[in-house]
Amino acid sequence: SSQSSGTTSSAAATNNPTAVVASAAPASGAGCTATSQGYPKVSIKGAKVGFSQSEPETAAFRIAETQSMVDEAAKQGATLIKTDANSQIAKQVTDIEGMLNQGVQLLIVAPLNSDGLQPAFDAAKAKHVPVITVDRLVNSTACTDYLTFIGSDFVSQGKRAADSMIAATGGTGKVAILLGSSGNGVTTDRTSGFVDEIKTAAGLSIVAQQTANFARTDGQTVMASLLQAHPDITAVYAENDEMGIGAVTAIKAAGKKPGTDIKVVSVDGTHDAVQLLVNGEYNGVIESNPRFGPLAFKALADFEGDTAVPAKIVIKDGEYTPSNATANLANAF
Amino acid sequence: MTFSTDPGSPPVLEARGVNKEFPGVKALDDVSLSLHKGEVHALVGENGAGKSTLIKVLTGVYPQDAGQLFHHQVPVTFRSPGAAQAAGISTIYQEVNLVPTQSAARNLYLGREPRTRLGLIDFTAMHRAARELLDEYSIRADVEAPLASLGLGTQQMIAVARAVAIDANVVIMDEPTSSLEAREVETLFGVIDRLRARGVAIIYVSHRLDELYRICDTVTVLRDGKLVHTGPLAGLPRLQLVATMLGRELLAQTKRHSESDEQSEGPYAEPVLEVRNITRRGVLDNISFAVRPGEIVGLGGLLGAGRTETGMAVLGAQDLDAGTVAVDGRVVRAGSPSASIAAGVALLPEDRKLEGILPSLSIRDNIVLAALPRLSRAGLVSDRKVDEVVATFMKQLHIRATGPDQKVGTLSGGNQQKVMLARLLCLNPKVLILDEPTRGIDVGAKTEVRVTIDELAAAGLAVLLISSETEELVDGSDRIIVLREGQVTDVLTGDRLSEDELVRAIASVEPDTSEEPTDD
Amino acid sequence: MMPGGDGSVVTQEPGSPGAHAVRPSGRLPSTFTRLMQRDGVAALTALVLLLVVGSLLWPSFHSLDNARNTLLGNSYIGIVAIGMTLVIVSGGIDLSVGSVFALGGVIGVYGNNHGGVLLAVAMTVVACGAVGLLNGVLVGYFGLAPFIVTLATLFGVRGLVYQLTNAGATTASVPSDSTFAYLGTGTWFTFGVPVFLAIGLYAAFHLTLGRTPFGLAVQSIGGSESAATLMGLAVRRVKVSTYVICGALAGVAGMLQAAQLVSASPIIATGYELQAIAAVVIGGTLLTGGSGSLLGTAAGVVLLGVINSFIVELQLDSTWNNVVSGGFLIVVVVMQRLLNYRRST
Amino acid sequence: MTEALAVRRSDIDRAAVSRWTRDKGVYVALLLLLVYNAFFTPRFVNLHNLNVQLILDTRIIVVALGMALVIGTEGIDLSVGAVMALAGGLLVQFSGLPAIVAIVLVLVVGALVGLLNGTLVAIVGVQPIVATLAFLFAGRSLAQLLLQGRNPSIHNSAILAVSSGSFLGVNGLILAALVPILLVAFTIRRTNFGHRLLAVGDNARASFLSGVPVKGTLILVYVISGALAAWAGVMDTASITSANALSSGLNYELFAITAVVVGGTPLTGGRVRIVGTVAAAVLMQLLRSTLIFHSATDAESQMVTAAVIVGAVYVQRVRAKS
Ligand SMILES: Nc1ncnc2c1ncn2[C@@H]1O[C@H](COP(=O)(O)OP(=O)(O)OP(=O)(O)O)[C@@H](O)[C@H]1O
Ligand SMILES: Nc1ncnc2c1ncn2[C@@H]1O[C@H](COP(=O)(O)OP(=O)(O)OP(=O)(O)O)[C@@H](O)[C@H]1O
Ligand SMILES: [Mg+2]
Ligand SMILES: [Mg+2]
Repeated sequence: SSQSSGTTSSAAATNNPTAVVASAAPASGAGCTATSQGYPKVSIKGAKVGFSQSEPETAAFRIAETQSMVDEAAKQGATLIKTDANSQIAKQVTDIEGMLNQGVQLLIVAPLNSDGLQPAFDAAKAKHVPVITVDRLVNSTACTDYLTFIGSDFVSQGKRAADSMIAATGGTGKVAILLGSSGNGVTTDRTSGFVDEIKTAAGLSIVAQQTANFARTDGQTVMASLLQAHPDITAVYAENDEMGIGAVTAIKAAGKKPGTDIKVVSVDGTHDAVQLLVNGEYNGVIESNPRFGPLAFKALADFEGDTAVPAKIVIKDGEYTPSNATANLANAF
Repeated sequence: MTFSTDPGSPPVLEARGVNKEFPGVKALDDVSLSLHKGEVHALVGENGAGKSTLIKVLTGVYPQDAGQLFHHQVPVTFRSPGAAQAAGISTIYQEVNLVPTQSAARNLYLGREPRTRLGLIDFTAMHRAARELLDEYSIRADVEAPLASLGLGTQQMIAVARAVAIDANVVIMDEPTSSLEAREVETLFGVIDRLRARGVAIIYVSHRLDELYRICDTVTVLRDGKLVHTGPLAGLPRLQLVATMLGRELLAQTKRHSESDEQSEGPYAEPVLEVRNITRRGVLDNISFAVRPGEIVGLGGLLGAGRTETGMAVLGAQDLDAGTVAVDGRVVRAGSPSASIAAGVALLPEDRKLEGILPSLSIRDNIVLAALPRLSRAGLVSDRKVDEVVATFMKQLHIRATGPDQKVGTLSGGNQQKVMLARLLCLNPKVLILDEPTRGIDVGAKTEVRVTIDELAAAGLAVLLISSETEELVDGSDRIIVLREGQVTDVLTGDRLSEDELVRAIASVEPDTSEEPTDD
Repeated sequence: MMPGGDGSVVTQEPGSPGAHAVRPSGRLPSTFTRLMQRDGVAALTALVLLLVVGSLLWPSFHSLDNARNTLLGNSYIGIVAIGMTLVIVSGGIDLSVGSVFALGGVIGVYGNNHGGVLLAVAMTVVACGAVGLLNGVLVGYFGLAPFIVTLATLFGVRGLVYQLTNAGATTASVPSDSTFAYLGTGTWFTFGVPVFLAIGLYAAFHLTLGRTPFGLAVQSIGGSESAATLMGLAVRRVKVSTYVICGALAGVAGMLQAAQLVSASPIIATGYELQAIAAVVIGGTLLTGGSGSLLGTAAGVVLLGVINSFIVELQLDSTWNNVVSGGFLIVVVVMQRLLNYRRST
Repeated sequence: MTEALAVRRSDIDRAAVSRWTRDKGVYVALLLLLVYNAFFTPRFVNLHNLNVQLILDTRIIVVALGMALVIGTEGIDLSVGAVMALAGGLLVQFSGLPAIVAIVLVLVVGALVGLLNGTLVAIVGVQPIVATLAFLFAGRSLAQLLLQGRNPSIHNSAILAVSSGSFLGVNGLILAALVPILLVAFTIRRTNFGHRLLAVGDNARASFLSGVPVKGTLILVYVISGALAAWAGVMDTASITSANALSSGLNYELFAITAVVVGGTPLTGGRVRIVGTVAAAVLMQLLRSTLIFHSATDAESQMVTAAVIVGAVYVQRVRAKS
């Protein structure tokens, strides 16, 4: 299962990896409000809010995501009901319908897949409950099927990782990619973004791509074999921090210096990875900001308060570089 | 009582020049056999001679390596037992061959179930038919109960009923009587007579010579996979038949009590085994007896009388509701065979396949299993001692095998039994419990086993002998305890130690009841 | 087990000749024990108990909505468990169902988009039945152990699914107003179509297992394969059939799920094999084969689903779901063992 | 009665050949793979790479050893992967304690899980696959609850030495696997317990009647399997320098079963092949890395792996009717 997912602003890398700001840039079409949809008005304070998590809360990303929901709900005085689909899409549908049965008035959903939640959305619509989706865009219609989406595509994360890689390597070298789990959309997007962008640096070539299942052990074992198969590897792009950290142990075991002999860049922004960056054994971490809570509740408040809600809300996240890592270590999740 | 068969008529089933080998063993070597309408054909030979293998080749279980089968003079190849059955060859294999988890009725009609108009199985009709069929053969069993809950003998009779109920022109029976008692054997013989009258050809395998002479017309003798004799049975002297089977003369055999009466009554010998009031609800009811060193005590009774259960209780293989078992005056903990074995008890189980052998382990591992604690030090096994012990017993008991590494599962039944005996003997036991020790083993091996038992007793072992063969029990015991429904109903000693007395004691409690036991 | 095969003891007429096979009455289990031993009754009882407790505790628990959701959400694994029951009763096991489930979704969506719903069903049944055929032939004709054969296809078929979807890069979806989607998203009497399909399949296979010669053969082979062979049953063909049915049903379940989700996902249904096995076992079918009950399996599937509802109602971290399911599995199998009067070892 | 059986020479040869392929199949496959790599895979067959591959394989080998013993009793242990994850989680919990104490405590917990499994199997009479399935569900979740979603790093140098240390030039992980290999092989070959384990696997009822403490033997086997799995968890944690409830030991039960079966131990019990198991584990790892060297996709790897498993098991199959 994916250990990581997230959103970035459509903007390029910023120097401040911490800011979580809604850029309520009006996107496609007119805004969406409770009145325009004919939904009953609900005051957030005292409301029953449901949050459907998609994956087990063992990845730091998911914990930070859920925690930000819990914190924000407490701040707004709402009652939060959580479920976790344990990486099963069918369970997520059941979870959401179950929460609707329990009488939640507002819903926040972290979809497991881009497809498949339509039945849950329909159920919510039937009960006039607005749904906000976070971190993964679904193939349904904003405003009608769900209220809004907070996040962006993973392709740009891959792109930014490539930019970071180009900066770290000076644009020359041989790159290995540690892929996430097969069949996972995040893997596909983070790969295609990286591969496209890396073409802009003529001196960088991709010599190997292997699945390491978003897991640290696999990152280590696969990297160990890759180092044997391609002794000339000078850089690694890991599609999440866990695999990157695994690769670092393999690089060290092979007698090379991570961060110097072999450059390492990954996506996520976990504490462990940023710490390695601080230690000089890592070269870049693209943040995947999990703190959707404030944005999600603000969007709900806007909707109920008849302020137009755009179809897509962008969360600002950033990038840890060797130069800003020490200062921003506390922000890593 | 030979029926007129017609040897001149074309054979119903014929095998010509059949060869069959297993890794390391040539089980059949150029064997031919022809079977005629209305004939009961005995197939005999020592354990491992190849009888069962021939039957399996005849019925499509194994393909032959060479040779040809003919059915009604047409060359045939049966690809599976199903194909042979479809051609009218019905077989009772040596292993009880029914599905233990299914009911008797389902076993009887498996593969030819009565159907309702919708094409579903008509269980009502099936149960009715099954009850009628079992009544016909005087088999008392609940047709809807899982087969495993019935006694071995009943299961065997159900297998017979199934085989016979199939409209067959050939019926093959591989040791059908080994787990039957006298009354059931009679029922079976009645069935065979009826089949013969209908012109069905029968192959009959048994190690019990009496039976052969009673019902068979022809005999074929196999030895080491080769055909050594075939011809009419009537007129062939018993001793000569045995000699043909074994390729040598039979050991002389003695009647035990006729000569050992006095010494076994020795006043000084303290009982080594004392069983006091053992009770297991619904199975054993307050059973007490004692066995002295050198004494062989027989346990007689009908199927399900509780003989096996008594043996198991003495071994400590099950918990008791009351009573104790003491060896050498010391009470042994119930429910732990290892404690009993350490105290000197050893048991030869009744069901060799399920409770005895370790089929995929070697002869060596099988023999030393129980004696491991004494062949090892600090939990480490001594290979030298093991090899010594194994070599000794393989020689002493004439175990026929390619070597101590042969898997026991590939041995013939008789040799498996000897391996079991070796396992017990290398324990150096004080008390030996033998549950049907000669079931399914050939005449040669049988006498050997009986002689061995006598020798062991003479060496001072206390032996508890359980057997369904009255002759074996009477000839081999100093005293016979008769059980019925878990109770001791009689003890035969001295003059009363005869087959007649034993049969009478087993069949009924009150001397006047003719043949119907008052059960419930 | 099926009607008539429940091990009840019929009273025998006393005194007829040969009356030695009478079982000592002291060993007879009580009526209660015997009832609970009847396959599936224990699971059904536990299910009813949980439902009653849940309904008493939470008003939303016994709502129609909850029933709708639980049944729909578990109808897919339910269909998988049908095939698993057949395979287990025949003495085998099929670990590949999760991967075949994913394959069914991918093939079904492809079939629908290249010719419509009928082609989708046909292709799914054929392709997933073919995986079952491969399993069955390796087990039945080559004598390989079912566990290891289906473990290999668990890996292999998942690889095939990745290959077909270009490791998830090519995702296929179907229009949500198509007939195909209706199979997954449509409702009859407010209940989802897959629920009725699952119930129909359960009824059909309940009859197949209990009332047809094929079903009896499946049970007998599980009870004793060698005896079944010697009795002339077409053992290998029956075994192959059970794996083919199991594969086809897993594929159909995957196809229905894809219909509900209006798209196919290559990563779906990992671990379904263990869930299905757990449901079958909780339903009272022994893994040693020989007998089993589809009613029990159905109860087992719903039971695991209801446990999930409990966790939701209790507001426990979903991580507890697995802990509770695992604990529950132990409780159920221990109960089954304790109720089983026949001695072990 | 003791005269030699009539056996022709060619019969022995044919039987011997089929037995040989059955017994030596894994080694032949391993050799074939090495020969293939020697010719077609640059940089593969050299001491350095083989050493790396061996190190990567040690965790599975340790788990597979315990699994082999369990399978020898006609059982199966699905809980090993979950035990590995739990071991990692616990090791972090015990990080305040001296390394040795922490490791021993972790092994004890692994053994306790084995005790639970063994008790369910031996005393209650639950089928092994179901008894251990329960902990497969529950164990990883317990580890998740324990770690609360963190993947804490291990800094204790004594624990890390299990992986990064070396003795006489041999890598720590290799030693960490070698010791259990030798112990288990010795147990099977020379001890009472080893003989009894096989006897129980072949026919438990017969063993019971022959005085074998069947229940104790079974329980001990699961305890050993649990402890070995916990040890593999320690090795994994030391190797990746952190605990991870979600991915540590994931699917290791399946990998271990594969290694045991491909190594020639039948699932029907009564036979255990330790060297074969180790060889098979190495074979599967070399296969995986060969595929990596040839840049195979995940899809291709999985399909090739499936084919190799079936092929290996087919070569070693015992004839269905014997
Ligand atoms: N499946 C097998 N694999 C290997 N060897 C076998 C197999 N079946 C039988 N044998 C061997 O073939 C020979 C003949 O065995 P078979 O079972 O036919 O003997 P039998 O005459 O029926 O003996 P018994 O009277 O003990 O039943 C024996 O040496 C036996 O060990
Ligand atoms: N017809 C039967 N139906 C059910 N149970 C039976 C039947 N016959 C025996 N049993 C049970 O099987 C066990 C067998 O009894 P036991 O074996 O001690 O009798 P036995 O005298 O040794 O007869 P056998 O010759 O069958 O060994 C007993 O527990 C008995 O309750
Ligand atoms: Mg025979
Ligand atoms: Mg008996």
